[in-house]
Amino acid sequence: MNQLQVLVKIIPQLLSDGLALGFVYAIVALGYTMVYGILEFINFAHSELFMFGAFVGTEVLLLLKSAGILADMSPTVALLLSMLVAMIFSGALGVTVDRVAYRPVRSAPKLVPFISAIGVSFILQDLVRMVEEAKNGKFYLNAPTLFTNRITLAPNMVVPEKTLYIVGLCLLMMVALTLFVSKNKWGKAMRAVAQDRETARLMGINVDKVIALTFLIGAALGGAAGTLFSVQYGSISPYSGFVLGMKAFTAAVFGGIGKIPGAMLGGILLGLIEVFGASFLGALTGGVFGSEYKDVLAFAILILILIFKPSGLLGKPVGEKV
Amino acid sequence: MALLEVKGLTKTFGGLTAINSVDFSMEEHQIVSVIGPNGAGKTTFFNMISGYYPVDSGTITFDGHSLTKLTPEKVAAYRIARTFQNIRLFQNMLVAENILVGFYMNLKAGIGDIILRLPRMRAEERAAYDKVMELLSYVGLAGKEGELAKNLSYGQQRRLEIARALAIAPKLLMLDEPAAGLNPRETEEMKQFILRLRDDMNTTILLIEHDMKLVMGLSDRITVLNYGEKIAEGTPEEIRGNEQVVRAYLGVEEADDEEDGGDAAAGEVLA
Amino acid sequence: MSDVMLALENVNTFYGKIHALRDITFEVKRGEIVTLIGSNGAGKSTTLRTISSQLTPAGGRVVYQGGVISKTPAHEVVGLGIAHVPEGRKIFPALTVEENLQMGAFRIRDARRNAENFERVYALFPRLKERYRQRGGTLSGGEQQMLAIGRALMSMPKLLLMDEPSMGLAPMLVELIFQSIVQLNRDGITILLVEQNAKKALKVSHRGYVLQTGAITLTGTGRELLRNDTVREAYLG
Amino acid sequence: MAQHPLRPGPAAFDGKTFAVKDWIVLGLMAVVILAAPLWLMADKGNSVAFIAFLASLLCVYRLRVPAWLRLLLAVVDLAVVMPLVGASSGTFAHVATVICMYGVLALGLNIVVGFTGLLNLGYAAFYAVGAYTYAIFASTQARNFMPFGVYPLSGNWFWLFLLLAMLVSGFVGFLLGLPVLRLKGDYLAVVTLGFAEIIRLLFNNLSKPVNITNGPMGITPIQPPMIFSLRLDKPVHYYVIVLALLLLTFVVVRNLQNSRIGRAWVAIREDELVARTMGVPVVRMKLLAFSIAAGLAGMMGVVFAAMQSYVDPTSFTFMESIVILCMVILGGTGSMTGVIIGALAVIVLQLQILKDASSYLTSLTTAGILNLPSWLNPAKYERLIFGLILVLMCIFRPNGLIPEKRVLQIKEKLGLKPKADAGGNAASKEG
Amino acid sequence: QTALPVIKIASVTPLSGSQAAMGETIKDGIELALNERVEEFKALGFDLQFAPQDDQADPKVGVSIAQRLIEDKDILAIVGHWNSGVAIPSSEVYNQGNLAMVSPANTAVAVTDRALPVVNRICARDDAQGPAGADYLFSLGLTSVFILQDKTAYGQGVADEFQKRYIALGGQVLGYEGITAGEADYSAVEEMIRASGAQAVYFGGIYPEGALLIKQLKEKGIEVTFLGPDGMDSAELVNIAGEAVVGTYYTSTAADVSGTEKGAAFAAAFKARFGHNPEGYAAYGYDALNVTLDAIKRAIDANGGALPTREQVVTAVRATSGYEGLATNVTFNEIGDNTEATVYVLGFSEAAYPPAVIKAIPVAEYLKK
Ligand SMILES: Nc1ncnc2c1ncn2[C@@H]1O[C@H](COP(=O)(O)OP(=O)(O)OP(=O)(O)O)[C@@H](O)[C@H]1O
Ligand SMILES: Nc1ncnc2c1ncn2[C@@H]1O[C@H](COP(=O)(O)OP(=O)(O)OP(=O)(O)O)[C@@H](O)[C@H]1O
Ligand SMILES: [Mg+2]
Ligand SMILES: [Mg+2]
Repeated sequence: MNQLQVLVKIIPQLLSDGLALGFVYAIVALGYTMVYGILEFINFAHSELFMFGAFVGTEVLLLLKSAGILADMSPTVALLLSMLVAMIFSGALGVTVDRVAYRPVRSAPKLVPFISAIGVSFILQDLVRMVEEAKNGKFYLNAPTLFTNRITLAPNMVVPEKTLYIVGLCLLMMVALTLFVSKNKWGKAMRAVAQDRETARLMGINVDKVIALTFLIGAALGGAAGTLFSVQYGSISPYSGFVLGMKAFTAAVFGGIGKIPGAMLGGILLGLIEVFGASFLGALTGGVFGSEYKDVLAFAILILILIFKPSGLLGKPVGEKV
Repeated sequence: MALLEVKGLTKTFGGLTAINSVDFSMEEHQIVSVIGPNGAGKTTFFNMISGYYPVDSGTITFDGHSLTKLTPEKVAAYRIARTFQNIRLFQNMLVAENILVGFYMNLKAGIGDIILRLPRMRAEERAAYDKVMELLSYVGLAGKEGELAKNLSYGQQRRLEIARALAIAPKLLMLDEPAAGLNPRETEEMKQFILRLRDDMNTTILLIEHDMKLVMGLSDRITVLNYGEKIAEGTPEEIRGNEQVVRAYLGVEEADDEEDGGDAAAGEVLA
Repeated sequence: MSDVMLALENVNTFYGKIHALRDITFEVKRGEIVTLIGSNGAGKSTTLRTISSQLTPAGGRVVYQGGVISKTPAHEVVGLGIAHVPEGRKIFPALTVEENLQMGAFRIRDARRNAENFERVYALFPRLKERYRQRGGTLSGGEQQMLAIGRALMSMPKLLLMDEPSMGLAPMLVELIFQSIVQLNRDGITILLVEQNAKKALKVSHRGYVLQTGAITLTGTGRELLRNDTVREAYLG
Repeated sequence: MAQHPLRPGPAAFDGKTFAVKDWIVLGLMAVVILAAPLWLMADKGNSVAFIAFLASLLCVYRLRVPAWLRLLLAVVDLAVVMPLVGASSGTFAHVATVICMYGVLALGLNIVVGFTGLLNLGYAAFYAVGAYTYAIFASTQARNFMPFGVYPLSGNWFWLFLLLAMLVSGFVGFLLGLPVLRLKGDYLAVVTLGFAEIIRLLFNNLSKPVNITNGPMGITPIQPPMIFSLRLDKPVHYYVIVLALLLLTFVVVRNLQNSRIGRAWVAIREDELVARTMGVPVVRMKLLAFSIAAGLAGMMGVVFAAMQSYVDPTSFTFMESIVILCMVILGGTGSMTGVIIGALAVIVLQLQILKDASSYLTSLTTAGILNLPSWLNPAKYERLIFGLILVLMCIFRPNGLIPEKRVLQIKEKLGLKPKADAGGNAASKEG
Repeated sequence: QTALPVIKIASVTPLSGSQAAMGETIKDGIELALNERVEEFKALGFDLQFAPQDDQADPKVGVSIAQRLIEDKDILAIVGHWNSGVAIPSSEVYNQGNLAMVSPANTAVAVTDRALPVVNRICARDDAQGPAGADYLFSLGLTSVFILQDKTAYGQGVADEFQKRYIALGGQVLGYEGITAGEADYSAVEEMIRASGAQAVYFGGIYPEGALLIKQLKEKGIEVTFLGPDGMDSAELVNIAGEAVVGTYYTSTAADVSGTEKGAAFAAAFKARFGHNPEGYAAYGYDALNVTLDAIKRAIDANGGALPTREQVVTAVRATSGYEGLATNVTFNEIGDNTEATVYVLGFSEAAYPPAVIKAIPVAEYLKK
């Protein structure tokens, strides 16, 4: 049978897998985009906030398990509970990181916060590792299984229940965030601070508070995504944030950095491109390029899109008026 | 032949017509002013000549060459220089370096000369440096060459911007509100300066300004824009008497000259 | 409470090593219009920035309504009723006209008041109303200046600091601005004005101060200064 | 401004007069400058002495004495003391070599990031291109696809490949630059990141259908440089080669910086639109910056391949680009001496100080003096400490170790006397 | 107490970064073995010391460390590395310094094929382990396979050797794809496996990705027989994959260590010292160190009880023959490969580590090509 024909059969399945991955990217990308939108700097440590959230969320689940409650609990409640705790911890960590490592360098040259963030990223990775190792003797965690059902959505499309939860929860968070930023005056204040911090102060805006709020939200979302990630894929290590962070950041740029809907679109597209690219590259190129080229494909598409739309999919070119 | 010739120039932003089929021309060695209410399209007019905005329709011809489709660097190559309404300096470069950037086109050293620092290149640099010092003292910034541009006060920055524009040895110099932020005395100095400039540098000057003293005092001709359209054109006297211009822009001249030069010691001298 | 609204006492301000203000002492009384004049680089803008707490004085203090505000963070100074129309307009370029105005009203929680303020600003500058959805950065210079003034008014200030409000405005609008300054003052706003158009400014001012290389050299009523030879020679042209 | 009789050294003293305190500082520096090299010569394996020696180089740089004297001291230290030490201590020669290599890389990246203001997160890609260019031909790898020629090429080709790889990498930089240079700010950063990943993945995957790069297995062994039949494969040999390349690079980049090209770069960084209005051909200048930087990285890639005798894609990851960027920013974006010091600081920290410290702690543990549980094993926290130092440096030296300081180079270069301020514009009277 | 002459052995493995877990367990194994023999060496008149190093899985760092090590005169041998990519350039430096290296874990053929006198390894080469896996799969009657590998030197090396043999045996390779290590979503290749209809999956790579693949394949309901190389040999495989691990296999040069008496004692001592159970590579580390120390001891003897030179140690290590170890017996051939290594096939019948040994295949036959 023709290889392509075989692959066509699995398209629905790939679609659901790609979406699940894409939504995780999207939520993490939101954290990058929010901080970028306001401070114009790449919060390199955001992937570590994600990772931290994953650890906290997983630890909560493990705690429930070892206390023997998990089995009697509705898995939805357990998931929501662990997510909530993870969001609180990650959010708090995000604010702390901002206070300790970014605020002091806010008036420094543009790239300095970026380097500071790299430093924070190293520190967080090894700190989490140290704590986990001291606690468990090893530094990676495996999440307990929460959902076991598999739901048939369509022929050839059997989706694990947890994937549905992930997609649903991610959607919910995105909608909430979009509403917050567009309807609330704090949302506008974020944009004002982004453009001109000095003048924002003259308007009576407490710039540090606005920035802290941004970190709180971004990091909390990262923490939530971490928990979902850990539940979906089953295991997490202090170093899992890095690759995912790089992808999510790419997704944020893809969509138009600083734009919240852009980050979502970028994340989802990237997830789909990766999954479809990995499956179809081999067949389409007669085996010359296989799934190991999926990232090449993703980055190539990114570069092409940026060449033709230099401010990302949803970004508007900001024409200069002199 | 006119040095700068603009025909039917039009630019719209969304629903707004910022420049509406404007015809304009000026001769060499003239000083021409463009005036008009806020938002009339004056800066937009400059921006189109300098190649910042693509032209929607119409043509721009300079010295026989079409500028209509050119990018800013190509426009600069025809020796058209400008300043900006909101000052734009290279903030973190020194005052002298700001001007040296303006010399870019005048310097001929190739990359080989530069890497090897050949005598040819050194001589050129020395000449450039002398020219910088000359320009700086010309605009009254002598001694400031080693300061960072951002540390100058507003008025000093304006003058530096003009000096930088002069560095490209412009045939046409476009000044967007050069007297904004200057006090009347300084404005008067600026007026003298611009007049001198035309003769010393042998250049042609196109000026946007809201200060009528300045405009009336030095313009050969004046063009008035309102809502993107040219509503009047002529010598200062003609413009001053143009009813439409008075209504749209100048307003009724204030009966303001009542000062009687009273006693000088009225102020309490503190220091 | 005395009738002195704002007092600077021996204020010294630095930019790094540059000593921009030297022992500045002056006061603004409640209900006054006071003008600062001085040539380029004299330190006028620096003075206003020090008052609105964008800069912290290295010596001396700024007293506002009896309280020292030299170390109060800038965003809280606004809450005390001081609004600053900054030099160079400082519009938020990517926000619309309306959003820029909303930012000015950031600390006003009363929605009805806010609506009134919008009306007042729009009445003062109808152009802003026409353009309320345009992005601030694409406005013309003069339109931006209107927006900057309107934005400051949105915070319902008791003390308004204006840094060259007439800069870049067409002659008719300049007239309008000075008329509005008088009007605002009649409505109860105390105004500290920095202007290059010294003649017009001093004419509407109760008092004025002359600043020279960071120090105050002359003071008097608006009328007195207008007649002062030094002032006429140096600033009135 | 009161002029000091001695040359005003960069940022050494800000005071206007030479006070007693300054004489003391000068004295201390002199002692360090003289003592440290002697100490290191006497005890060639002592790593404290090595660090003191590096510190003495900094003192030389900061010393407020005539330029020729500083130059002389630096030449003696770098070209006499260091090779002598390196000949007996490969470790120090190796560390010094790595410092110089990253010095060149940092100088290159600084052209793009520091001068021109374009964020490049994929600099390691060009380094990789250079490394593979040499590796493929100086090993048996080329036999897989080259129809002619005898491979491996001998180490005598090394010298030609320095140039060749520079051209190849420069050209790759140029190609990348063509479409993407109209991107603004961080969009460019992401494209360069993506491009570097593509390059790395290609090197990792191009073992099929034709085996060009040998994929993840990497290429080995690679010929070391040779002069006639003399193999230059000792650490000290590499040190001398790389030191020469660093000096050469420094002079070339400095000359570029002090020219219309260098000024155009900075103008683009400051305000691109205005630069164009001044007639600066922005696209050409950006491409030039990109290509020169890429070329320098390519050249270093050749040295790297020869020195390691092994290249594989894991040496050219995103992290590698980031580390070079750290050097540039920590050293002082835009400042040439700064970025070299940045390279020195990062490398000495990573390869020398952290390693020494953790071996010391480990030896305490094994000797039973210190009892650390496994999760506190010091070797595990080198990265953590490195991260901590990054953050602290950012906070306490936000402008870098040696911040960019714009001085009127043109005046210095022309040997013009600083003009005495005619007292016209008062600004220098201190209060 | 007069100072005894020092003999230092260094371990070089990644202790930080994402591969630290593997590096750590090897280091622990080495450390344990070394500690057991400190007294023995003291009796011989030497102060035996341990110098663990972190190569961060980075070739550059590896070379720098190598440079440091060859200059520390007390170091007589090193045990390491984890990544072949680090071992190869580093060993060039050891060779310059005549420093013997015994590798517990580098399987790439190029490690010993360069025939450096200092380089030895106790584990099996890719071209032994891969073919052994192929032989076994084929013997199960599984004639179609889908090959995955993680695009590292290790994964690709062993997967390619597997493929060669499998095709030679007449098996059908229905797909060959690379995955990215460090990611968590492998659904695309899993769906391809489903679509290909292969009976078995061979994964060239290590357990973090392997375990996820096993788990996700099961969750997706894709029924295939899973086989991997010794990179899968870790208790974590079971922790991550859970019940899904039942029915999967891996090949390894180490048998179930805890089965033997010696092994049980090792496991207990390990647990007591480090607080957690040893994993496959810990035993390799343990054996590698003992091979090294035995050789040094012989060198001391040959040297009349005095401190041997590095050259003597290099010769002595290479002469190792008939060593009987915990995980493997060791006899080095002329290029430093272990001719006595055995490849075991292990299979999970329940979700518990270690799995049972199903078959033992001596590597000797693969080594003579
Ligand atoms: N990029 C743009 N997008 C939308 N509208 C624009 C843009 N640029 C200019 N405009 C509008 O076009 C009109 C003309 O602007 P322009 O800056 O040319 O005015 P101007 O005559 O220079 O006024 P001023 O004297 O106040 O500087 C203004 O109403 C302005 O808001
Ligand atoms: N950010 C700054 N950094 C360093 N020096 C500055 C800075 N801003 C202003 N200065 C210096 O401080 C002095 C006072 O500047 P200021 O802006 O207050 O002058 P001004 O009176 O407002 O002048 P203008 O009429 O030109 O606006 C000037 O000499 C100026 O060079
Ligand atoms: Mg204008
Ligand atoms: Mg000012």
